[in-house]
Amino acid sequence: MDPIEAVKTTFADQVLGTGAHAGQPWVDVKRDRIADILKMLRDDGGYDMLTDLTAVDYLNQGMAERFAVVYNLYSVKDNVRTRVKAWVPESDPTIDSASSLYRSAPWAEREVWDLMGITFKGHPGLKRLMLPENYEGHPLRKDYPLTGRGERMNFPRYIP
Amino acid sequence: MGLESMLPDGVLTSRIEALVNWGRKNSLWPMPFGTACCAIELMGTLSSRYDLARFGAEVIRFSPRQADLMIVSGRIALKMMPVLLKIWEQMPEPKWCISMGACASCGGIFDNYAMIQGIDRFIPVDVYIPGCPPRPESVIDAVMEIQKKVERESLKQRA
Amino acid sequence: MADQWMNVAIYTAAIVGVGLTVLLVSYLLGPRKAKPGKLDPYECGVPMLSSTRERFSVHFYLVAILFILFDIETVFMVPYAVLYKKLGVPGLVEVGIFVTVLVYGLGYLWKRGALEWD
Amino acid sequence: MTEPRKTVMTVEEELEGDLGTKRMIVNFGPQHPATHGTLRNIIELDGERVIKLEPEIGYLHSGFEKISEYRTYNQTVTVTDRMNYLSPLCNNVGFSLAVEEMMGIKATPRCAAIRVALCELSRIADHILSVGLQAMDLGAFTVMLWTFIEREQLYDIFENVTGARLTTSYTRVGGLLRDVPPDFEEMVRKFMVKCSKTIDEIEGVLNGNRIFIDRTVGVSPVPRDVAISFGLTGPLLRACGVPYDVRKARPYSGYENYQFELITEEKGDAWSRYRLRVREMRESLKIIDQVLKAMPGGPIYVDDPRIVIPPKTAMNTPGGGMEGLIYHFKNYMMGHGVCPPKGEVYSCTEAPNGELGFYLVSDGTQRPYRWRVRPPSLYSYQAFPYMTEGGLLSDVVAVMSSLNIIAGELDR
Repeated sequence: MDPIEAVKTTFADQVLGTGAHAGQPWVDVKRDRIADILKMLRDDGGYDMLTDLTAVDYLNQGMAERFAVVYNLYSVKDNVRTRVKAWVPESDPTIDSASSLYRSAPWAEREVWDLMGITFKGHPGLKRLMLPENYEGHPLRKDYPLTGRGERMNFPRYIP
Repeated sequence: MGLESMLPDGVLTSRIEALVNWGRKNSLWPMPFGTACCAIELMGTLSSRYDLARFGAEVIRFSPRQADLMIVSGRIALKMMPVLLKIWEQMPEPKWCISMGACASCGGIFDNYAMIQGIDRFIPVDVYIPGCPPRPESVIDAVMEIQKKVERESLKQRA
Repeated sequence: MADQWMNVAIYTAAIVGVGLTVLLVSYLLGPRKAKPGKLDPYECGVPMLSSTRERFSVHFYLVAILFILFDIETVFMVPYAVLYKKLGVPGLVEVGIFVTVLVYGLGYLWKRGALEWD
Repeated sequence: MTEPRKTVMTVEEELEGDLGTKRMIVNFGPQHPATHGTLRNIIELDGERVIKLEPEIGYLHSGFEKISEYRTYNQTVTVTDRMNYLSPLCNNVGFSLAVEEMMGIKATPRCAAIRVALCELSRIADHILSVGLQAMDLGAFTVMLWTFIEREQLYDIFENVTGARLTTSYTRVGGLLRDVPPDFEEMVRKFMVKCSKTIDEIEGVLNGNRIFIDRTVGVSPVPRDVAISFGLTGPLLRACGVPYDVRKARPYSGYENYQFELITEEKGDAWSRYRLRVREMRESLKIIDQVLKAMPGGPIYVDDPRIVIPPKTAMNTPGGGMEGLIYHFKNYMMGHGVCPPKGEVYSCTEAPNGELGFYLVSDGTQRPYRWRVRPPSLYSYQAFPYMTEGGLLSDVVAVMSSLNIIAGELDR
């Protein structure tokens, strides 16, 4: 069962387009019903492993929206991979969480929230994963300076 | 403020200093503050081929209470800096610090938001080891530098 | 007889002497600097989460008592081990009774499940 | 939570009601000998039993993905070998394969064979230290010292081939830094003889060791579907019986023409992870043997103008001088050199800890637009609470070292 076609037929209104590069096809979808799409792929398509969940910041690259949350799925049984890209607008960077579908999702989503600033609705415990709790800003965004905004300097100096 | 601060200078004190420094020099108990790749190289220095035990620094203490030489081996991230400060505070007084590798000494190849650009901005460092990761020979050389430094120190300085 | 006690006295004096000199030297020649953070409890480098003065499970106490029990048993067997040649068979019988009583106790505890953790 | 066995002690336990013991919160913190790196677990204990365990990571977050967006493709190779610093060569090979897949290039047979040989050598380096640390955590310190003797032999080989003991940065997009030295095969053969002897010794010490068996057999068994749902890969997934190995599932760099067995264990507990790593080391020795036997000759660089600078002779010969100079110019000036076409790729290889995936998005320039790494340690450490809750505190240490979590790869 070709996953891209299956998503196209059942969620025709959600699909924004498809693409392929280096022999790897993917499907772009809106963010509204991403949980149902993933559930369908997992249950009917047999994609039982969410290999990787990440996000890309297409700041003024002329894409549908600014952020794309990328789901790399893999089916262990018949050894096939697919990729679903959910587009998230900059004005309201939220999307449904996949933690209820895959147990590998929570930390990946926490990392995306921490570094990219996309909140996941329905996430069991959305906290920062990599950076300290009191860190403001999301460093992996394109408009964030590489050397940070001074967080790496404000620590007390040890007076001997 | 032990007795040594009241001791007058002279032959007696220099002999005691020499004895105390000789004792401290040959029994440096390192505390490996190992975070990243340099920690693997530090383990290589401690194992049988390069054998840091020949310099008396074989006993690895993971608790700051029993250590007197802290080897910061590896890069220090934002979240790790308060831990480093707290552990350095908790070490008892005659303590020295080696900053092993480029990442600990000056941030190395990671000049970005997440890395401390050198731990000497926050804690006093006695010996820096260049290299990424430094070879075990240069780690041993650094321990010998610390031993030379311990040898020259006077007790009053540490009082 | 007296010289035996002399050896014991010299021996204990040596022990106490070495102990005291080590402490004294480190107390006199060791630098001491009172820093605010120095006396915090060491919790792998992060601030304390829960105080250590909490009530903990009674099982720890049980295991400790069992250890002391069987540790004293071995202490009692040390003098026997020194003189087992002289004591001969009667000594062996006495120690045998002593050990079987304790082994019986160990078997009872084992069956009762005191050695398991939960 | 396993139902606590009813013992006659229960009579006293009712009394415990008013003696109620509060749960103790223990911090298995970032600076701890048993965490092998900067990991932190906040454990809620009832006596010795672990009620809740909450890992906290990020203590070595070095912003890999941000600095790689400011480097060209061949410069990021130096960043990759600081991620999994137990087996840096696997990272280098994984990254350059991803970029080659994006550009649609296939490495030359000799380059592919050298990459396979070095990948298997560094897999042995990673597995042998992981087994050594697992044994050290459970008390067998000598095993760790033995493994370091082996690793020093491997360091000699890596240093001879790549110039550095640990941070090798050996592969380039479309080729390698340089060819292997002539005595490479003889060094590797000498190492293989000694390594199999050491593996026998390690197995001799640990396989029948009562303490090691008691501490690892039946500890944290993970069923198959839970492991797949957690996204576990590599030794942890194969220890649960799922035959998924990227070298077989998606052969890359010539793995399809080497015969090696895909090893799986059954129960997925700490013991089968240890067994799996030891048996996988023997398989790697077999693969290296086959690679050395069938090492093809020929160039190590792909003959592709976008990547390779022309040999010196082509440049200053009177006939080809101008064209060679244009070659050289196009490769080094800004905006030229390795510029993959616009697009994205997710390519994964079998790193010692699991499936190491690179998700690269390129916008046609010299620098990657997005450089995402799928670290196997992140997903195996996420399953750590599932494996330890309900067990004893001492099992936390046994399971932690059986996962072989590496903080550099975990926090990136």
